[in-house]
Amino acid sequence: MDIYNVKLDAFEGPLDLLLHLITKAEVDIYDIPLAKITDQYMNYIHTMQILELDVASEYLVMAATLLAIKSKMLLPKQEEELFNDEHDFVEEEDPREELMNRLIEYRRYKGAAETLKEKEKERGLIYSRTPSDLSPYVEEVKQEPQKINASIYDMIDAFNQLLKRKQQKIPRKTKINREDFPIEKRMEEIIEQLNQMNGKTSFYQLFHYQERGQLIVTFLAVLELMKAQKIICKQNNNFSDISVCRWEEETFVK
Amino acid sequence: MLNEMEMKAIIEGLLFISGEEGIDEKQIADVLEIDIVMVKELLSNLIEQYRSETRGMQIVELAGVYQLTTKQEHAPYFKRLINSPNSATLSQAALETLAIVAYKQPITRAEIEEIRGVKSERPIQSLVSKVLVKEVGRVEGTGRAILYGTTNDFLDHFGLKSLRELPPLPEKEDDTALEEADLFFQRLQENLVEN
Amino acid sequence: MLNEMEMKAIIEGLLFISGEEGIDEKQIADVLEIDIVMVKELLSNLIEQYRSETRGMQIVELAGVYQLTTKQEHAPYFKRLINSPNSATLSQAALETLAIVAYKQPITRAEIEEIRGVKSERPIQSLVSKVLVKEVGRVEGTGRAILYGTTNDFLDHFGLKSLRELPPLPEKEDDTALEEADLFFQRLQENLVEN
Repeated sequence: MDIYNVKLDAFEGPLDLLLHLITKAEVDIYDIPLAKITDQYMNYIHTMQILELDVASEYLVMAATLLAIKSKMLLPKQEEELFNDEHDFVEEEDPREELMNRLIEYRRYKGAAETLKEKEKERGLIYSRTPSDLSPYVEEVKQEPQKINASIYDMIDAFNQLLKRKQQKIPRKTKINREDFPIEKRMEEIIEQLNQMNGKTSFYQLFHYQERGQLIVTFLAVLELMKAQKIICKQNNNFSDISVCRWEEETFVK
Repeated sequence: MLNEMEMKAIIEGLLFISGEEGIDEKQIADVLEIDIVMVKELLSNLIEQYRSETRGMQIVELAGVYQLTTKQEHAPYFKRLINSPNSATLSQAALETLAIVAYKQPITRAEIEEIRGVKSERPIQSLVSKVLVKEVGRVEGTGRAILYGTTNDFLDHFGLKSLRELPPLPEKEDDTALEEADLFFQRLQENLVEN
Repeated sequence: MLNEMEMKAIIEGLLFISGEEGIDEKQIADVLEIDIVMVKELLSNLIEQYRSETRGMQIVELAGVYQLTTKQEHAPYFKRLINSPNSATLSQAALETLAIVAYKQPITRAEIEEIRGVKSERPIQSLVSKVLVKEVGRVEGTGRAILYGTTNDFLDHFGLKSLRELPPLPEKEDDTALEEADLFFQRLQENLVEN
């Protein structure tokens, strides 16, 4: 297979990657075709290594686990049945069960994270104001130490609010620059650029912007588009230029 | 004695000066020297009034306190003037970690990592530094691992009144069937032992 | 095109989020994409409306900048709020100032004000009167500005044995994503150059 599907940091760990592979293959999480999924998983790890990305140890542990389960499932059933004859009631344990349970559990929280993200977005649409400085109303007579209703976290919290406030100061015109270059817009531009170039362009050509911030936005836009399966990145061999293509069925037929 | 109109005006002023810190019913009651029932009534009255008029602000309940905020539908206009407060939204790693903490608190780092399947020190640190998560205690015994829980800022960040308002965690699907089978077996065994 | 009611609501929201800095006619005109004459009319209309109703806030104009503020006559209630045993006795301003003093001591008032971006005489006084902060020395040279530091009462109150036990301060922003992107770029470019 000479198409390397560059996914990079689009995954939050081995469980996330496995879930992605399972969803993409449209298979039942309760009956995972382990040979197929393991192959795809190994292929991904391989790609990461080709791109010289650090493959976190968790990914390698999972690779080992998958291979172990795969080999266990290949064990001839009949031999086992011979021994199990007298224990008819003992149900054969599926070697995939533990992994399956972890995936299901992880999927629940991933779902919850999605919901939180939605809520975060909605909340981001309403603005409040910095509390007024109430100190003019403090009566400055008390000299005795007194009981104070504040913990150290309240103090840190207050400092945090200060940082936030500084970040969202009303901009003096020039500050708007960053807003002019949102990821969504860049994603559209990339698709547009691909359409103009018959669906294929060089990865490097996407980065004709000079400024660091713009480079990063472009890079993040490419990641987002790959995650959304709008584009695919191909690299024919190590260190050769990566080409970026529109995600189309024929991409795979070739 | 103040009349209702005046009391509502003072509540409005209190909401205004409290800004994003918000103010709770008890504080309002103390300031106006009236009882909580009355505060509740005045507040819901004021909230209704804000709703029925074409206003630039609304009163919302967040993290157990009342806050005066702008309206969602006006966001496009404010975006032209101010950097969005939540423009620095949370990373996927932070969101996953936060979801686990929110539903399973109090919880240790090791337990979070078991569910996510990856090291989670960085997202936890980032959540702590954003005051969305905090240390709420220690596990007893050796090691005394830190237990994490969510903060009031967490509720505010996601527009929640309280933890009870968290949307239900997605179901494990077929779980009910399994549980029922388990329950059946358990009963069966109990019966067998009894006899 | 927005109608007058809606435009006034948006102006109200703009005044609200602009806080103490206020907002000028030009900024409002830019946001609503209308001319200054119209802005002036809408503003005087809104000011009149605020005046005629019993409200907790008023709109004041100072040198062409409009600001939403509380009313003078409500000051006694704000005093009660801050002195009520139930409310967080330390205001946001005081807590911020305390955090800055705790982590950056010894520090002068001017340095605190530079970090906070606002005058801080009052919160410092309030902290001194609560014996959480005290004068710990003077800057050498002309002016001999007062240096502030925290007191033993401060440690007692927050349950700290020493200043070294203060938890780490929140970071400015989560730069992880950016850092990772940078790293990726660096590698990519190294690879491309090699060939």
